[in-house]
Amino acid sequence: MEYIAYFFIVVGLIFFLGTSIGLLRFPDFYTRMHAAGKGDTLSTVLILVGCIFAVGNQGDLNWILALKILLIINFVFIGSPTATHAMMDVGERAGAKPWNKKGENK
Amino acid sequence: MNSFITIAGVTLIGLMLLVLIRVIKGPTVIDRLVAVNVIGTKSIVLLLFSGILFGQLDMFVDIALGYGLLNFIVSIAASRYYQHRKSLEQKGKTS
Amino acid sequence: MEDIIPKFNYIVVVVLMMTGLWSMLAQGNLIKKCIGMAIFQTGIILFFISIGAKNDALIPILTEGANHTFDNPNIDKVTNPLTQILMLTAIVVGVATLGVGLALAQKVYQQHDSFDEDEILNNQTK
Amino acid sequence: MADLPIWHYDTLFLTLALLFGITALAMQNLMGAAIVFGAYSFLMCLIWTTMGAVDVAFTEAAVGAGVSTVFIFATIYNTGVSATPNSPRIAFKIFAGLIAFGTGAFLLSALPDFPDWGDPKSPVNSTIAPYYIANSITDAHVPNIVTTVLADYRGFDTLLETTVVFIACIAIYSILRIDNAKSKVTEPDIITSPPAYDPTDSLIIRQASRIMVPFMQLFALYVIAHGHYSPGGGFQGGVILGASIILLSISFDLKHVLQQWTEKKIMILTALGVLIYAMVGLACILMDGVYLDYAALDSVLPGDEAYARSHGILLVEIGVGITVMFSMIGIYINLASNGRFDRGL
Repeated sequence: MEYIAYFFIVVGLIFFLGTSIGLLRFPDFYTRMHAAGKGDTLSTVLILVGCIFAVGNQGDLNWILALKILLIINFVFIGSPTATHAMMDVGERAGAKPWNKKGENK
Repeated sequence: MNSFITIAGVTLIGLMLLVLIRVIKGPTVIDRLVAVNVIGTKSIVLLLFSGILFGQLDMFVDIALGYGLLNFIVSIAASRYYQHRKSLEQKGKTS
Repeated sequence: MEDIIPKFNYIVVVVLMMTGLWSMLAQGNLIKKCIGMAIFQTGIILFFISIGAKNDALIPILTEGANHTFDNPNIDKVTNPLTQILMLTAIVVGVATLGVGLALAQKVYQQHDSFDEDEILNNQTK
Repeated sequence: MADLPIWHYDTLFLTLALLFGITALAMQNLMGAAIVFGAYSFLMCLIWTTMGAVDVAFTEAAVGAGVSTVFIFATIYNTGVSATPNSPRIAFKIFAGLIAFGTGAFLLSALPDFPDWGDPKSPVNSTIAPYYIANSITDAHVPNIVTTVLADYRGFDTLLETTVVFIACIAIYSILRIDNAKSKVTEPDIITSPPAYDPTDSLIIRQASRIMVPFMQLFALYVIAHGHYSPGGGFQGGVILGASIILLSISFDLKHVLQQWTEKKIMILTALGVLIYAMVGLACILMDGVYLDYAALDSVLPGDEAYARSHGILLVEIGVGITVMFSMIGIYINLASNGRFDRGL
């Protein structure tokens, strides 16, 4: 049971590493949004699944806690993409220019 | 288990520092908004981690649930703001 | 250094409070002043919470197990609840007063078409 | 916190929070400053958690994520200033910096007299607090000591704090509220005033908030009712309820919300919460007790005296929740519609 928790948390951390590097290195707003929207949601969900297994003791899950964490996962899964969608909408309306290969980001 | 969670938490904070750089640097407001949204989502995870470290996760999970519910209000409010204002980098007054 | 590390919290408190105070004094913009006020307030809350914290203590919700029983808690292992309730109400009152500050700022903007203190002063002397 | 002394883990968060606070103040763009202030609030919530103050962390989470940043957005929206002009007041800024630095140095000069961080024998931890910790269960059957102290041992304190929130709400009404018919102030410079259902509005945001709002309200009721056994209570639940209505009015339209919650209803309900709180106290006097001593309600409420205290705390928390919820809604509507109650963010 513990090893399942380790596995999920480590995979989640790897995805979050990707997210933060993407957020830092990508050249324009839309690509950053791509990194943040996908990697962030996925890594959060993975780490939360890891937490479900981390709190069970000796091969037995704590069911109420597991249910609550599943609820959190559900809400993150609804809320985070909605927020990303809203921000993308804003970027498009406000006229953030996409990056092109000549490096003209303005 | 506890030492693993501690290491994972410290790693998470370290990665959040990278996001913080984007918050400080970000050329437009929306870049900052994206980064702050990421930090908010990761706060849920850190809350659960500190619950595991305290050994009383059943008390901490409610706070994380509240965060999960409320976290996207700020993004939506900002999006509505720009939907009505339609400009990213306003200099000076708009009136 | 040995003296500073056990008292690091007080240093952070003072730095936060003084950042807020400087912002309230020096920033010309009224919304910045409101944010400065909120930061000053978090400094004070941090002071109260950190003097109530105890080493290796559990949260102030009693449970069976850990290192105390339900009816007879180990007092040194439970965080001080008193400072926490003072600050719990202070946060909600703080957001209400932040609202009052922002409302005043809006009213000032309606009258003077500006948030900046200098411009408001110029408008008045005209 | 395992076998670590407190400060090993917290110094990281404290330093981060300091960075965020300074960044928020250094930001030129006001929207940016508000957003960074939101992130600062997230970190503060984490700091309260690592210090063991779960109820405070819950309040900060609800307030920081739900309302305070939205208030600042609403003000910026109504005033239309999104960037600060550079004001050339260098001399004055340096002077203010000197004042702040001097005050800070003065405060820090008292540093050696303070007890160490996390000392269980420090003065604040050894006067009245041990009594609260030792007697909460026998007096009121409430495991969450914070709830007991909040609503029972220090009930007067909370009554007056609730009144302060109520008064702040009234103050905002008296500052901003404009009667549309009699208004002489010219229209503010809202560039586009969207109709009730803007076709360019996103369907996704609306559907998502339609799904989320009932869960938020259910969760808030759970928080108020379950505050005796887990972190929570009237303040947190009230803020979450208020935030759910604010979410509705952001994702749909302010008009949509005002059809159900008219101004009159909001005002009456704001006062009703404080009234419930005060009336519970009066009922205690009528039952031959002291003001806000819920043990006097023994004969009306089920259970023995300790359970009467527990139920009395629940009644009081409901009053607090109602006041806080409608104060938040009233403040938001005033700020967002500039006191006109017609349209907003």
